[in-house]
Amino acid sequence: MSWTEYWSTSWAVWLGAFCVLAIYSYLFRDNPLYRLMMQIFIGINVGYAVVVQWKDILYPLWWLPMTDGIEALLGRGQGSPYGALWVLVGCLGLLWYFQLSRRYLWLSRIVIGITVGIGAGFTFKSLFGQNIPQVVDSFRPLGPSAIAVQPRPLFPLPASSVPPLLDEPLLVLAAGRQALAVETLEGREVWRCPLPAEPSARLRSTPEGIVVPCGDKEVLINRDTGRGTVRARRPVPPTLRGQTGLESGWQPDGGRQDVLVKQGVVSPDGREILASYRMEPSGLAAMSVSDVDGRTLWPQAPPVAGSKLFDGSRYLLVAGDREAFCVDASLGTVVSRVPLPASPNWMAVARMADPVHDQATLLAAFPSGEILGFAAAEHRVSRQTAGALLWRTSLRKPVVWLGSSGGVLFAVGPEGGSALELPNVPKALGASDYWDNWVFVVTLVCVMSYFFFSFRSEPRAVTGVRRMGRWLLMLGFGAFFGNTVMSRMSFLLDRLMFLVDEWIKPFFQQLLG
Amino acid sequence: MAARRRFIAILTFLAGLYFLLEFVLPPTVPGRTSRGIYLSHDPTVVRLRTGAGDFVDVAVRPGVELSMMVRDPTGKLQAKVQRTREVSVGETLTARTRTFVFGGLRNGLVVDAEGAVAALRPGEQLYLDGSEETPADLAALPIGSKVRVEVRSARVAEVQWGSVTLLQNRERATIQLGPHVAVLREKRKGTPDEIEPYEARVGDTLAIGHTTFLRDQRDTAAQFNTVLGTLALGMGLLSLAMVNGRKLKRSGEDRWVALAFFAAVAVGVCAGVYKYYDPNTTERAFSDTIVFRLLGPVGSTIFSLLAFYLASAAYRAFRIRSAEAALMMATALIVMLGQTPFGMYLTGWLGEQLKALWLPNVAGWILRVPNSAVVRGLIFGTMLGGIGTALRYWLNLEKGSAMGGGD
Amino acid sequence: MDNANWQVLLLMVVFAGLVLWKIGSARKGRQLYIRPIPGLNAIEEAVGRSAELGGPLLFHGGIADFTNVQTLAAVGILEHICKTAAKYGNRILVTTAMPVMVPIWEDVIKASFAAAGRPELANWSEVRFISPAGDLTALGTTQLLVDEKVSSCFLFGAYDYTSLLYSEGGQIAGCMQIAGTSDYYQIPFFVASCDYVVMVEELFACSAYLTREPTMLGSVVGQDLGKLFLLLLILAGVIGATLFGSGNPLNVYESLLRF
Amino acid sequence: MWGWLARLDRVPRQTIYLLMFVACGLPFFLDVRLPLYVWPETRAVFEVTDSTPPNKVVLICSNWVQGSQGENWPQYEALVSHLMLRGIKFVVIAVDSDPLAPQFSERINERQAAKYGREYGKDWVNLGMVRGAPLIMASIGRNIKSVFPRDYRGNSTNDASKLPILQGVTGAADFQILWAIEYQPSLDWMVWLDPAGRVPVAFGSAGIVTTSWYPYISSGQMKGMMAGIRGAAEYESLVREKYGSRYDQEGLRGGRLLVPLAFGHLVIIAFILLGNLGMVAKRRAGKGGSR
Repeated sequence: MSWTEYWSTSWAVWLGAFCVLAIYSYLFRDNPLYRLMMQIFIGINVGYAVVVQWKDILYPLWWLPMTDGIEALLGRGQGSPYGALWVLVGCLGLLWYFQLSRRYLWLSRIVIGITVGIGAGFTFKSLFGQNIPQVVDSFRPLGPSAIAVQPRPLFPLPASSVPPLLDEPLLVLAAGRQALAVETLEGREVWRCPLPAEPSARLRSTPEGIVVPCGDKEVLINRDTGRGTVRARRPVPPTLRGQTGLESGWQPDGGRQDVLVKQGVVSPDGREILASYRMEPSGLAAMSVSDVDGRTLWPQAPPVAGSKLFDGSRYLLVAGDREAFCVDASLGTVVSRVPLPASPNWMAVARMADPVHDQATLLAAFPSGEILGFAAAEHRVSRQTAGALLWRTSLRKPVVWLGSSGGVLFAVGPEGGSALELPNVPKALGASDYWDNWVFVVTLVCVMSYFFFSFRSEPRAVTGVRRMGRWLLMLGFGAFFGNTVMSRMSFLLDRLMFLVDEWIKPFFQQLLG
Repeated sequence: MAARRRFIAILTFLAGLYFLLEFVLPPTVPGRTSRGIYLSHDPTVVRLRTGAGDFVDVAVRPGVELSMMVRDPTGKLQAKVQRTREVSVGETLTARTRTFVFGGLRNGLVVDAEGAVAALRPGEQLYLDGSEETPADLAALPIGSKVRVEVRSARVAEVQWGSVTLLQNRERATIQLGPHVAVLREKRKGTPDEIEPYEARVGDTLAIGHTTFLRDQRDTAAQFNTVLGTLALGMGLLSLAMVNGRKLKRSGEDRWVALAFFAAVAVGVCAGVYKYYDPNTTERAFSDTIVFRLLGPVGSTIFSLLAFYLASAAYRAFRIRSAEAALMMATALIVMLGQTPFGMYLTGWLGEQLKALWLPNVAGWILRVPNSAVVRGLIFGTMLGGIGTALRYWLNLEKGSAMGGGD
Repeated sequence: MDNANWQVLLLMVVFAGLVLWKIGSARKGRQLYIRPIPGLNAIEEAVGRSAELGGPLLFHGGIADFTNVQTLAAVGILEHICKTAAKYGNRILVTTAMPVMVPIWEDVIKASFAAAGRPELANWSEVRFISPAGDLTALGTTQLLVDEKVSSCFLFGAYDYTSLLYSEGGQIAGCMQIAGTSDYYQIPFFVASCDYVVMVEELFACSAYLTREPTMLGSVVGQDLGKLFLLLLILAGVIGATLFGSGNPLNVYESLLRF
Repeated sequence: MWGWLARLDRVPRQTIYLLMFVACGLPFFLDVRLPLYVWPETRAVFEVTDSTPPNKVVLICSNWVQGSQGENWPQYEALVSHLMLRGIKFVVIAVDSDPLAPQFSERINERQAAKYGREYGKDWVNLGMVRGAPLIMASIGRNIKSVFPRDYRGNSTNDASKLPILQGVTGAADFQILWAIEYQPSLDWMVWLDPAGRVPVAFGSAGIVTTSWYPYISSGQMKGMMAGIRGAAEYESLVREKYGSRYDQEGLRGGRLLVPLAFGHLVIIAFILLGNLGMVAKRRAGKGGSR
């Protein structure tokens, strides 16, 4: 490379290196070159910033709306005439400059007052919004709790002798000679519809409406108005949507509980398919229904035993008399296995409303009305192992069906039911966690106590706590300092790297050939 | 004097009041809000007058979108979707009345993919989805493409607001919609969502009421604050000009420095102006050179001075003069050593059983547990201090001499 | 959080109510106590030292504008410094990177010197806008310390990473420095390079301590009560979480505040 | 002896600066590499990234520009060199950042691609920048192609011939991990990108802000992070440990910067200790003198 070529490409590097060294020269001693460079940088920055502030802030946010508004006021253009009000803001802005006048100084205080007021008003929202979650997170348990976590009852639900239909925001139940829809926020009734006979099988949803099977007839109910029409019972096609929302599984032959059809299962090649699952003596078999040849879905049958199949969105639940399994519906792997006191009436998988704590909980309801909650899979946030018992509760009434949405559990039986708020999955804490919590809480209390200013006389203990607080503050400041060093130094290294790699090395290469 | 002071105090109070109310008040006027279970609704119908003088009635349903041309923050005109309640008579709008999949032409009529006739009313035009400006040419339109029907630059002639029927205490009640009447869908947790009436499903719990205007004006309030603050820019410039102008009058080194300053301002202004030129022009290249080769490196270099300052400050300050200082120093040393390979050289021999005592792990624990508790304690203190200070200034309780306190 | 719910509203009413109640009782003449804040007694010393050496004082009110409360707190401190300076006849320089703060600081200086009976000092004090860039302003300010032979330097308000550029620059220039901020990440750097540091919340108690003005005293006492309330709330929450388990609906404190 | 040591009490600051300059500058001319302890946060994210199956992609949100390149550049390059080496497919986006951010990331992508012979559109794609967090994050999790109809080079994201990498990629289920690399990444990623929590989140951030990430790592919301230059160096050493000489570390910044970083730390630590020694010595000397 000739020197001319070298200079034509590297003049900017030399300029940059010169600036860097000029600033570093100040570290050695204050010098005129540094002063001059500093004024130049400040000058360039000011000039640049003025243009940018006009172009990026004042022009689009003030000038354009104002001129558009005036145009609209005069009947031209298509902006909003209210934009002309920005003229007043301009006038208000001019008041700043009365600071230069002795006589009309007070006029500038108008705009200062407004600015101060906005600043103060703004503070409330930002302070509370940022800090309340911090307060809640400080409620740390200092030891294992004596009382187990439980779902909280929200409101009662009417009875349903058959599994109802959860179609947010409605829950449709059927018992005796009527079907009833309640909304899911507070459980208030929306409509009711008479039935020709007792409902005989699970309610289902079709594109035309809600279908309630009643013996050899069925009633088609308009979802929005609650008006029903009686018609002869039709066979259920395998592609039928069982439930909207989380559940999509369907027992095709009504009563049989060892066969389940599920829509939207992800096949190994990534497509969504309709799959049929069947308990066989050899184990659980899964078939793809939509494929013509009815391929088996899984490479091998999972080692599970049981007599009932339930749908658990991504999972498939297999229940036996003493044990239940949670199987990944797409892969056929056993995710968890839980012990049961008896054969369950119904099982489901619930998810929480809070996205951060959205962990799958396996629910099982028993004829006695008892409901158990297990960790369906390993929980990342709460560190619960797969299959751990999380909580238990009892309705003291038989339960025929469970469903959930948004962190609320709906449990329904022939003698009525209940909506329960599901608890967040409790954290599995070890001894070291409790020790950390002790340190945390003590530190927090001490530091907060240090900043009491107005208590004239205080007990010795408080003085001790305060002194402790000051010590802990120093510990914190030390940690800040130590943690900052790396960050700060990396900028120095970045600059040194520039000097070495882009300036010195290429220059010497050029010099020495 | 007292009257002026009171006037300024009232303005201060009002300026803060907006932000406080915006936070505290719910989005609709309490007491004038109806709450109930959604059953059905009667849609809003907007009557538009097109440029050609035709009238088109648009019922607001799914797929219908009303938009208005407004300036975006960069100053360009852009279509902004409007809520139905924001529409007012006399405005100029673009209305998308429906979208469908083009199925072809039959007997000169447009049909959709299902074969139903999707006739165009006067003033309506067909646009290909994705294209912005020109109406689609029906003859050249490929079958199966998604199209939208729009009325452009139409003036709102009349609005029939429609109504919503709710179930309140087991009785049906019809709530009239209107301008500035918001429909909110309640959720189990958190602030209700504002929705268009057609988005409600039977069973949803709705709250319908007049808006408090506050939330709608949030962007304007922020804009007001920004503009007002930026208009003071001139005060800064005057201050700079005065200081450097004074230097200019003096002789010697100062004059040259001041001259260099003014020259640099001129260069900066050019760089700023050229910033908005197209790439690949000489002017833009000049601006980029100034910004990326000069201002950027200088900023990084100033930042990197901190590393040196940090070293000298640490050397001076971290002396074991007291137990407190010793604690601060020890923590800083542990964290610093934990960050570098030396931490393991010093403690690696402790073995796996005492892993918790390895310096990087100790440093991690300090950062995770006690340090985060300290930070939280400080945050809470700051919050209360902030509330007190803000209250004093907002209510003008401050008896200091500034802020209109004295003259 | 978009709009306050009733829990937040209640907390707001409690915190604001305590402050206003105490301000009210202080204005009625009740004597209130505030413990000494170490850094602040040094202000008089710093101003006196500056008067001896004959240079002006420099005040920097932080990097933020009025949407940050720390700037509001800094105003009270500048007033006090002005009044102290009026006694010794010092002039004051203020630097800022915020054009919007130029008229405000000017106003504070003018009003405070006028209130202290030395309006002429305001004329040769000045507010300097240095550059809209924070780092250049920091270097420009330290340059000013040398040029104007400033011997005492006050840094109060909100600070970011530039804090050390100000304080170490002042140290190099040989100034006596008093700093205060509630941006806790910057305090270690101030501790390392300033003579006195007003830490975190002390910044908000400063004006009260300095002026002994009943409104401010009352406000600080009210804040203390609020803090006590918050401390008790947290302790109750900790006890609740320990007894009933974290995340349990029986833990009323937690479920009350979670939204 | 004490008298001489007492001079350490007042070392001129220029001396400290000079030593710092030398300690940080010298290692650039030497080829020193230090073994290092890998923090668990870095190891966790390396393992997740390394085990990306062929049908998934790594999503990188690269929001850094010149301002924080000191730390984010090494991090980004360490990550990208690993992905290119392994042939893991990745998608680079920028959300609410400086408009120049895609330019910075693309420069590095191209350099590393040339090294390992990877191809744009097949092995990686740069989708440019969008604004509108946090809602846009949720949209990215649902369907990334609807948020980015075109890539940074102007190709349609639905065009399978130009961008085959995006063919099977729709939303959260197709991402192995989200890397957010910038000075201070937004916590919103954890909540919004994938509310079901299937996509692990990893941050590459400035060392100073890492203090605030620890609670999220212990709660499991975040898989791990790269903390400053140290994190980048650890990541590089993990790749080297696994792939040995196939990994070309030429031009990578993390391992290279770690050495001067460590020496810089050492200078600060040494001066803190010397200062204390000097103080003690001065006190002793003072006492001796007064007697």
